Amino acid sequence: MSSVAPEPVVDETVVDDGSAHRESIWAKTVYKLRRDRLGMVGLSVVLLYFIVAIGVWLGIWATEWGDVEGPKWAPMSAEYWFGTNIIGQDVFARAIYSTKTAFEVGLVVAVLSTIIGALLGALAGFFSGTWIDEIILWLKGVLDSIPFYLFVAAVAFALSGNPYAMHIAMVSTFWTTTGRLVRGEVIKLKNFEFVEAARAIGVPQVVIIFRHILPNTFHILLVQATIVFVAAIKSEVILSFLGLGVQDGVSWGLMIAESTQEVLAGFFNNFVWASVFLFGLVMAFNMFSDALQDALDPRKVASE
Amino acid sequence: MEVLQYAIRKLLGGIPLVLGVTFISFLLMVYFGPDKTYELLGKNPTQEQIDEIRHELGYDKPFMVRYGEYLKQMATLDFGASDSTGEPVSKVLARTVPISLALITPGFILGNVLGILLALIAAYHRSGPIDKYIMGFSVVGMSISFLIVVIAFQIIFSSSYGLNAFPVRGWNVHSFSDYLRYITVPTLATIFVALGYNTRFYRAVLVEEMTRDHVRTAKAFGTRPGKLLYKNILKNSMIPIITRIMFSIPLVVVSGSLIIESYFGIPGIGKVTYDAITTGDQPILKAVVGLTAVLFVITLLITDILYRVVDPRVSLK
Amino acid sequence: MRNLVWSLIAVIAVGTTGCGQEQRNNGFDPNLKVYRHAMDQSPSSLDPVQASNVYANHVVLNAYDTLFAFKYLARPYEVKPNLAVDFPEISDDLLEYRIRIKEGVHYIDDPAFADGVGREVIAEDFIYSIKRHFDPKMRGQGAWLWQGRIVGLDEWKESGADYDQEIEGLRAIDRHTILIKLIRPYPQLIFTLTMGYSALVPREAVETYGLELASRPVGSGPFRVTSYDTSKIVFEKNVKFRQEPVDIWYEGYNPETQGFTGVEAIQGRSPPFLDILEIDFIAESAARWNSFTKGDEVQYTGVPNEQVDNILSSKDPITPTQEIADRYHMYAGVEAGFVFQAFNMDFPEFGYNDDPDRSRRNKLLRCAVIKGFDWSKRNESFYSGLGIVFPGIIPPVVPEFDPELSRWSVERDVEEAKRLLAEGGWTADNLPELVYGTTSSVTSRQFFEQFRGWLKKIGYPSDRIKIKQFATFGDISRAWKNSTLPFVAKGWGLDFPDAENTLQLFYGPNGSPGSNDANYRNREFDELYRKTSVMLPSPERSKLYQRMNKLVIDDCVAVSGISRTRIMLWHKNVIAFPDREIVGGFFLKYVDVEKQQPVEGEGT
Amino acid sequence: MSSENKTPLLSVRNLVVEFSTRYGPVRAVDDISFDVYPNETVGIVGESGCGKTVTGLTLLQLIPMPPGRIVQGSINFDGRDLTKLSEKEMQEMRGSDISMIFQEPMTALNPVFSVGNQMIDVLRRHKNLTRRQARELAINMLDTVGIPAPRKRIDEYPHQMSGGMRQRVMIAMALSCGPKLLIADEPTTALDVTTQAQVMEQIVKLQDEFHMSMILVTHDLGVVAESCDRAIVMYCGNIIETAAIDDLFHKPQHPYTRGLLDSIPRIREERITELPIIRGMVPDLLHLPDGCRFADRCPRATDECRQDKPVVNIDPVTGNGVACYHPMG
Repeated sequence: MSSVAPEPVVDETVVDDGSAHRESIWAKTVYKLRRDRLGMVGLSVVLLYFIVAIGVWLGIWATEWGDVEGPKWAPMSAEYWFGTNIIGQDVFARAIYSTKTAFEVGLVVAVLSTIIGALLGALAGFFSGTWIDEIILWLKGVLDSIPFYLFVAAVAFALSGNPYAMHIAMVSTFWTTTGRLVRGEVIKLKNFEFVEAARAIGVPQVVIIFRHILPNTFHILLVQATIVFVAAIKSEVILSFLGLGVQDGVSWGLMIAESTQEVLAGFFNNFVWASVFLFGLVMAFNMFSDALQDALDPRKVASE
Repeated sequence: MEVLQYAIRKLLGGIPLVLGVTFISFLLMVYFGPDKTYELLGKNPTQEQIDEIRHELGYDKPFMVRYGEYLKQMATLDFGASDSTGEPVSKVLARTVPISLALITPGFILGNVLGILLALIAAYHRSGPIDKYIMGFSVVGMSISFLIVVIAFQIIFSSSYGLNAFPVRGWNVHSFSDYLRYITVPTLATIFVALGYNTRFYRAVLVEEMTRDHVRTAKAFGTRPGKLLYKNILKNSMIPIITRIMFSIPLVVVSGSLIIESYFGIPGIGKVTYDAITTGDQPILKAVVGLTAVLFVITLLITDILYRVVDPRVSLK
Repeated sequence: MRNLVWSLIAVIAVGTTGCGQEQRNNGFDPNLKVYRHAMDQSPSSLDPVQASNVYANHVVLNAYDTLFAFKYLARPYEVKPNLAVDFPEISDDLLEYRIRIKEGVHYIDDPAFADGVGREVIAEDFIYSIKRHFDPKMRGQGAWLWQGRIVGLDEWKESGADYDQEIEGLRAIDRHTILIKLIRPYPQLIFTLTMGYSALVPREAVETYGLELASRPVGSGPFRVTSYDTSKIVFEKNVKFRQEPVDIWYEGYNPETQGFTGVEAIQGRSPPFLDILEIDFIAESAARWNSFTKGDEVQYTGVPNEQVDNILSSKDPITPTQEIADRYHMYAGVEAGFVFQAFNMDFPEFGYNDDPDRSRRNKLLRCAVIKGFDWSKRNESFYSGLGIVFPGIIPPVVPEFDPELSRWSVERDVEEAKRLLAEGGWTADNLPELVYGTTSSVTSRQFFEQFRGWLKKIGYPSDRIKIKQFATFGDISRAWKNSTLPFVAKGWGLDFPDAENTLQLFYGPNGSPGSNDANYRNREFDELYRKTSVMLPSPERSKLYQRMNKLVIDDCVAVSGISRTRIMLWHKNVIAFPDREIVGGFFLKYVDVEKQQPVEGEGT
Repeated sequence: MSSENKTPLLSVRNLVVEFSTRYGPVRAVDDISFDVYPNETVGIVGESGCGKTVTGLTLLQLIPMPPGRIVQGSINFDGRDLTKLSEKEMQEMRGSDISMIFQEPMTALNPVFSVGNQMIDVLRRHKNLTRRQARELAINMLDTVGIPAPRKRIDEYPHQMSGGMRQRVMIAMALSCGPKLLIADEPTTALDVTTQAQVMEQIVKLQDEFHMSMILVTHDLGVVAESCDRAIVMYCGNIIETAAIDDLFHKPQHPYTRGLLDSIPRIREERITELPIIRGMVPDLLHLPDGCRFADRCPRATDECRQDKPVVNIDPVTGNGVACYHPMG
């Protein structure tokens, strides 16, 4: 009886597999991001840190972080910008060098846990309700129910002396959140027409998952990776304090761990500078991550 | 009856989880964990003495036998005595768990309650300056490492360089005022850090709920904003809130207080467990990890039942 | 909602008033004499058979009795009878010891005894307590002290450790007389009988509590334990403790150096003087320092390194600042122990090699590392420059220490080190990878980084020096005992003031898993060790000790070493002369506090 | 229709609603004016995004502020200017004088409270009733809107009801305080076709019974044809045509209205030819043309259309009007 006027406007929230359309979402995201002032400040600071890290990695600066020829606990001066620590190492060089460590930890953990989370999440979601899903959910449940620091400590001890024990432990616990989000998204996506269409014309399941479904969860992965990055460098601090952190080299966490004995003697250089560097990066990353979430959240696009 | 049946089903369903947790923990913490042998040795040991101690500690038994023993201990809840102090594990737990609970409960509750309050305020003033201040504070709180806060707070509140108003460390509690003195600084630190995350999370939950159609409906029928917040929105947000709170409980009980306990020298379960890891005190580890897993399953169950209480759409199937 | 806000306000209000209240006497009855001691670690166990470190020893010696003890105030240290009536009667061949113990000494009351009343301490308790170390079920750690020394003891263990089976060399002749027969002379025996390991434990308690004895002592010492956990232990006075008035002159009192402590006040009184003794285990030095300076918490602390510069106005002589002197008593003493590093000679890359030329080059490499090591800098960084750097492995605290020894091995000389490397044909390309094993503590890491920094200066590439972290002390011990680390960095606390205790660290037959982690094997050294091990202290023995020391130095085995100077501070109302290692736990029973607690900051 | 002698119940004048976005302000409703007379049903039609829903929400001041903002204009309701009322006064007004029902019966009701609870809240908010009285009244209302066994259903939760039932509950809630004006925003869109007709019928019936005016916001011209007295067509935030329902359907003046009508499929026609569609896209609200907003899509557009925006001229006799320089015959 009733007749409906056509709706010629393309609904933005419908996800289809047209890559042109996906591009437009990304273009939009970049556009939105560039207008988010706090987000851009965050991103610039992160990039600045990243350049510093690259410089360390290339051996351009902070190469003298391990030298021990300075005086003990020198105050800030033209020679030692941030003073020196107990064994005469330059706190400035160490704070700078730690930027590399932070990115190493953050990137390794963020990338690996995102990959694992994406794969397992996608598998669980695609095969939701089957034994594959059950097993992955079980694994996730198990890993989530072991207290984090105990788990990391246990992994560190089990892999005694392995320099990547901390990374392994973090990756094995951090993927679960990503996995859960991806699983949910995949369950939603797999009922979309483009997936059913692909299935109908006999595209293999693996191809469906990797070519058609996973790319559409990319916005989740990106946001989640930034969150994991922050979580990883923050955890590193605690783990280093507990003696489970970075093994060779130096990190802000190790500097803060060193400082716990110094601060009450009035030597604040390690504590203050490591804290400032750490806070700066985490804060910037949080700001960037927030902006990214804002830019990628279609609901927010609609409401603003 | 329905709930009871559900509870039994759910608890049985939790068995694979408990098995998984115990197995992985056993593998990591016990089988590949630190070796107690060399701490129990005298200064100039012979190979024979080493073997004797390994035998005493049961290290020479095959893996599955040891895991089997563990499961048996889980079933009977009898974990024997600590390898370090010889104190029965049950006594250790009975001594330390209440301390940990007493230590973290105030911070945990206040952290969440204040978080929800701030989130309500921020959500109410959404996009306004108050919201921006609160969220700015929350991002700052999220960006400061817990360790930094703990160190700084101890200097500020407890040391003779600062206010010198609270005990630096320890746990010498004879009265309620002692208790307050000892928990104040740890609680403040916990709240400070938790608040950032909690406020942000709860605000997101509330704001999401505020954009729902039924909220607009309620507004369209003249519901006052206050009532809207605490009746409609809060109750609708209970599922994520409950989830967050409930799931932190098992972890908070054990590891949440680890840093606090070791820095403030409070003999709670977190410190004891951590010490057990670093010294390879396996009976304690087995008990803590196993019981945490069981606690998790129970938490899952209670959480589900709570869901049912706050949301009629959830069915206990 | 409103209720909630109110309850919050209430909590805060109560909290503030709670803080405002003056907390005196740490929550104990203000009429009691309470002393709060601090240690930087918790004891591994309270069971004497497991009293393996100074922390456990401190606690065990206050809950249990030993036959002998160290004099409270005598420096250098001197042994005195404790539970024993007198020094042992020793046969001429130095093989038979007869020791009488005091009569009428009782254990504390405990449910483990019939009727719950502590029974008398008898000779048989000592026999039983030593036997426990040889019973694998007890997880004892002190067997090495008496292994191969006492007639029949090892055989007793072999035949199944049956306590009812008598041992020829370890018997109670009567209720209060002990007979020990040695296989060969053991001059250090009397020292071992001062150690917590040898404390007398009643069999009833062991059989009642089993492993739990490790957390609830039943002894006859000056105090009894009322509570114990990982953060502190609380003792109360053992009211049944034997009345023995103190003679401070017999204890070695020196008014010149010890007069400031006020220990004269205890002259003629019977210890223990405290009603409550609390020992807090505070691992973080910052927290310990905070607690100490607060005034109403712990009353004693070893000064953390990072505070030393703040509290001293001069380092030589060690003088406190006026502010510290006004508030606290201070004493600085050299530790009974030392810190050193050693190469593991079993590694062909650094130690013994089948190829004699490589062996020669290895020695040059080791010597170069020793010359590259900057002990004075290490001393300055971590020990505030107060430690005593000495060459070799005989530390200053023992009588055999030779202050005249050449300091070549502890003086950094980068050019000399480079020359040694060049002489050995070592270049940046062919230097072997050196794995430095360490625990994960901050200081251990800094030791490593400092070491690596110094070696970089002599041309040892930093990427060739690797850190290997061990999470626990047990794990690194395992690596040492299994000889899997080429380079060992450790500290050694002396069990008694006799260089034998450190020389045994390099005795060939003690190689891994024994205490010779360096796996040093030198025929001359081993022969001298065997020879001196049955000698009573004498100038001749000292000379032989010094010869052994020279052998270790000349072979460039160890980078050694430093003895730390411990600065101790205690509140002015505490009457005590603290000691950390040798007298250790024995001093606590002599501690007294002035009844009136001074208000913080006023001093006395 | 016959509006000559009466004063309008609602009179909207020059209303402009703006939303601030990161990319600049967006005018969702741009200078619209219209009247609603007592007992009259006015349809507001247009494509999604044309501002019709925002118009409905603005009347109750339910748009989120910020980012939304009433830039200018007045909303006179029953002698008071709603834009000048305080938030408190506005709250009193909502649900009692003016009610609104929403498109999504699935989500518009709170899922965690029983329908009775929600209805009682509304009743007690605006009327001085005890809980028991309110409950009785709610049951009566449920009965009135045609819910069987209301005494039982009142304790059910929304998810236990069908879509039609839920929408009836919604209507019952909306009418329970006897409003003078009902704003119905796509009340039947989310329902299946048979239910749609029933619900719509119910609304029209109740409107008579309760002597209300109604604004029906919809994109469904069929619904408008069946239940409205007058219709307002909106495009890109502007009113482009307003006319009595018969005039609109038989003699559409604006090319856009014409386009809309043409694209309705006529089921009875024998040969279904391809539906005519309106060419082009709705312009981006951020980058509106200076002239007529439909000009780019309009077959009749001239340079004049592109330069100056036409305004609605209301014929004082018919009350019809169109914003077009080249209206269709």
